[in-house]
Amino acid sequence: MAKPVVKKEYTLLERIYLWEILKGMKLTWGHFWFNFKACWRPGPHTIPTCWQYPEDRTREISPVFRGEHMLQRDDKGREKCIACGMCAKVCPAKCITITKGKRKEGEENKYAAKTYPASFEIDLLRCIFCGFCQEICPKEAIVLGQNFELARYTKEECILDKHKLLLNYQKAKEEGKLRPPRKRVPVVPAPPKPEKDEKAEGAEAKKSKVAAAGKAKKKPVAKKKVAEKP
Amino acid sequence: MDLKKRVEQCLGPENFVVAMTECQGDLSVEVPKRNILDVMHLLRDTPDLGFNFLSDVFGVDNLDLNKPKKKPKKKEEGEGAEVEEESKEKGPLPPRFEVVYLLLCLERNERLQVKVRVEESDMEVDSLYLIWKASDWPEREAFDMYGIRFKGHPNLKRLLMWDEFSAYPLRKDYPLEGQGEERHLIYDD
Amino acid sequence: MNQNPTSQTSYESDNYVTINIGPSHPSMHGTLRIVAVTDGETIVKAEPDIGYLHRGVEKLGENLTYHQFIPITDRLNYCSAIPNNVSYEMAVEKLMGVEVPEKAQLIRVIMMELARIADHQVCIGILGVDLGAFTPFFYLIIQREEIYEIFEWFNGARLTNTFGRIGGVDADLPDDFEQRWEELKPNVRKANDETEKLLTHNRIWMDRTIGVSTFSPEDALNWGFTGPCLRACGVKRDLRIDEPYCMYDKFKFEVPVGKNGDVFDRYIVRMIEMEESIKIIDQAYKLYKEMPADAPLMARVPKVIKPPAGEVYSALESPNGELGFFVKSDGSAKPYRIRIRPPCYMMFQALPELVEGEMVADLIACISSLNVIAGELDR
Amino acid sequence: MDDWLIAIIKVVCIWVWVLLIAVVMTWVERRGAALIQDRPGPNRAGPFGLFQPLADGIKLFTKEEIIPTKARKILYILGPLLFSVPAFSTYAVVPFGDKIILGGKEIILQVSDVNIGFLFILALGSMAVYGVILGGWGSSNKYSILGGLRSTAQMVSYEVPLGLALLAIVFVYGTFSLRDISLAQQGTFLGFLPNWGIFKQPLGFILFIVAAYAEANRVPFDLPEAESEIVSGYHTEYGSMRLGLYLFGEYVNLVTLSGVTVALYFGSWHMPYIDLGAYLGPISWGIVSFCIFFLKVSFFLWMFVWVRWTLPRFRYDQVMGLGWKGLIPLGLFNIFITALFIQLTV
Repeated sequence: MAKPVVKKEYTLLERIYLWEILKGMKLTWGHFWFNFKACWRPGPHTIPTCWQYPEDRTREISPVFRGEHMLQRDDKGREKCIACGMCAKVCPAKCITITKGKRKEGEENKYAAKTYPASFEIDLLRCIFCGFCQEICPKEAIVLGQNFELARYTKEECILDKHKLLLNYQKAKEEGKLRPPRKRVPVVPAPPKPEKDEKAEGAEAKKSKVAAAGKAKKKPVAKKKVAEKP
Repeated sequence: MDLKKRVEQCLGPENFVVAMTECQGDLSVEVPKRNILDVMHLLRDTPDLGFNFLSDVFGVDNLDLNKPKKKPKKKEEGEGAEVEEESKEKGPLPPRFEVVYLLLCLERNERLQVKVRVEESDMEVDSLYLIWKASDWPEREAFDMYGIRFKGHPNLKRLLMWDEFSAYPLRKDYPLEGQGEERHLIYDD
Repeated sequence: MNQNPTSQTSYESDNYVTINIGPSHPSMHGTLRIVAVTDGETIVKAEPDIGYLHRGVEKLGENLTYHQFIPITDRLNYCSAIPNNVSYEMAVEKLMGVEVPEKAQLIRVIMMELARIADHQVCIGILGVDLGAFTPFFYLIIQREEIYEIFEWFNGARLTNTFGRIGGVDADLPDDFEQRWEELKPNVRKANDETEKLLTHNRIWMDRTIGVSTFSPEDALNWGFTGPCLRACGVKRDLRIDEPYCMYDKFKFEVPVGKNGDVFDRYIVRMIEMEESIKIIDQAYKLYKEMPADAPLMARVPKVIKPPAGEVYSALESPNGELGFFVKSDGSAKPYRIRIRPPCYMMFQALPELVEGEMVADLIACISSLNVIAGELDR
Repeated sequence: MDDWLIAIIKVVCIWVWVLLIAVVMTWVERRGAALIQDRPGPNRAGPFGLFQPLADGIKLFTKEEIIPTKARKILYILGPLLFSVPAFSTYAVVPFGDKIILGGKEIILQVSDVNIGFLFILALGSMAVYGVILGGWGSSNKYSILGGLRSTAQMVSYEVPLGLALLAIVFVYGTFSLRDISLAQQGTFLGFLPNWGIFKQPLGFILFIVAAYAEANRVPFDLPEAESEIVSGYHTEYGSMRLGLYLFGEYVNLVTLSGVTVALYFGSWHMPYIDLGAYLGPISWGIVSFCIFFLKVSFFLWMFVWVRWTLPRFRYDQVMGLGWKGLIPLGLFNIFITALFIQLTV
């Protein structure tokens, strides 16, 4: 296969190496001098482009950052999670395992709904932090926090059980790094339905999967069937 | 003149067209396996078609596409039943494997899918390496993943898996977790 | 990947040395392996050997629902994850016949062009590092961090950003996007200028890249080249112009075309494309601001996505070339077959023709100019 | 204090001094590179990372000595020795100051004022090539062999322009001894120019600098250890202190070549226009000349770092092409011009 031969034509300045080399060195000297002056200033974050991470944690993390999970409580201190298992079903990495528990009489102030998760485990080694669980949760119970320091010594520590998740929420609440409530994503309005056929009228799915809360009454029938599947 | 008519006009006379389906704007032509090379030459050389760019070649395994669903749900009880009768009279199931070629005409920016059905018994298809060199690796990958052999391919070896790998992973009957094949490296010292 | 792939050929004569530029090599992008038979410094035969990062993405696709496959597409071309997500989502939307609202398309365009700039920055930075020029890499990578911050403030992840949903986008642009973008734009241009000053007219760089692994347009088309490497060979082909998607026909931008398809032209084409991407983002953001604040971002999509039975191929212009998704569905909630058409897969198969007869140093330069990414290559 | 004692003290002092510069040079290189690339560089070990070379040294000492099974044991061990011993000993002829009178005895700030001066340096320079080729071949790894071959060809073919540039210096100064050349660079010539070698031999200076970069395997000539191509060339298989010897040898080479450049071309211890020797007493002039010489050497050491982080790397055949087709003709032309010039003016 005849390779097209390329004729290299250089200007005189390019042919002698020195001119371009000196221009390049002028540029690197500019950087060097700027940083040389910068690194005499006191304090860790002197060179603007480089954060000395462990000492200087002043970098602002975005409120919607997808970090370590947490189980939220409502304002009356009751656990929001109703163990519906939606997050376990939607998780691509299948790293959430929940066992359901019925709320007894005396525990009204502990759990928000009739059912609550007896055990709620997230395997951080499998989790890919895609945020689907927090997006699909009807009660906005599970939420990804801003903590990204997830290194642990043993595998067992990487399994977040319910206690740790609630602890994370506690810590985030104190540090005030709570995730803002989920903004409702505007959806294309429902097309005007000239004729009333049975399927469209029943499944008036007003919103997409994001806001499951506002579903019409008929919908829970289908949902219960979905939840049963492991 | 819309693409469907032009393709029919070009491939129709030598009855190369087995089936022509249209899905969401993508035209797909099914072609008998034995004259895939002539079809490709025709599609590339006829002036008003001019598909001179092979975008991709890959295999598809239609193992249980034609069989009815195994667990008909309560609500669709009625439909499940009809599907069973319907597939009975259709006679033997169509061939299991499929090789799909994606062609592209650079000037008119039109895309065409050419499909070839391959039975499990005779997994041999002519290789397009002589027409487009772009089919070198995709065909090797189709062989690696499905076991479809390509006659005339210069270097038909496994592409992604290691050479001693015995099974064909992308087939539908190959479990997702794999069958536990290990690779034994042989050090020659 | 057998043990000695060149044993049966005639390269056994004693003055040839078989060098195994193996999967873990300082200048291999990800896990690529090249078995090069060299006569001294010149390469007699170079056989690429891939599959070290094969995770069976397509098999995984057949066992996950449509919605669950989105995070998997992040992991294909991990230098710029957003075009992968959008390409997959467009394929499923085409299959379901869903029309994405305009505002979501604009957000997709903005984010894709930002990802394009980030990808080109990595490619050019690494090309510089492979040819010994270590410094431009840092100037470019610092700007890439700023782009990743925009992604982080958009939906929370920097690299694997699981961008958008089937039918639209899951979040609006961060409210301080304008201020971040106005800060970022001059810095990106400054970093590009500095790289140009350090490299483009430097005779050492020109000697190393001009005329190295040249490729003629006919061969490039024959081998299935797309993207910057095809444009470097002189073929004006850009899916954003030829098959406009996501309102690309509303933006004015040029497509840079090279002359003789060598490493230098690929480098120059990528540098100009970064400049064009900045223009596109400006125009897209202007259109975005004219939209009402509560304009819809998501199309009307059922909760569990079950597209009608059928098969569809949709491609878009990813930073490396034409990235296409072929999605075949049998009506159930799980895709029946997903085939990913990665751009660098086609280019890497042409490596023997690109590099034979050249030197080992040119092999390294050629590979980093093709921007072969193992995640996208092996799927 | 008789002579041999002074000689021993001088040898020990200069050896420790060169090692100290080489150690600090590793820090300067890492810190300089960092500041050029908009990052702070090593700042964890000690203030501004000053103990980083100490940390590297300890690391190199305490690492386990691994000899690969297939390596040819004798060559593998001999390689780093043959590379670092010439590197350490070439500084013997390079001056580091004028002279100092201590307790009535005049001591020349130079280990040994050999009158064949830089012929000695050229000879030892080519000795270092053996270290590289043995190291590359000894560790019997394809990349190392490639690296060893490349560096041999490069070093040999760049000895020639180095020699030609130095030959032109001999024409101008008439002597090989570095001390005499340094003394001759006093005063001014053509009225305003200081009497330095660079103004007498501008083309020779450029030739010398380029060839020096090639000798020291520094970018843009760092083919033998091009990490991206052949995984750091000849010292791929080396581990702890052997690798240390190679790296140290490299940095000591830098110091030596900078010393020679300053001694021949930059008026080693003379200030451009003012002759400080007349004003200062013997002891203080010794120290001042030492400091001036050191400042000039450090400028050239910084030049090595500065150039390294600006330029890309040559390809192998381009290095050879530049050496044989570029520098050697220029060297001959330079000698011709110098000879013509001397013939006309004398």
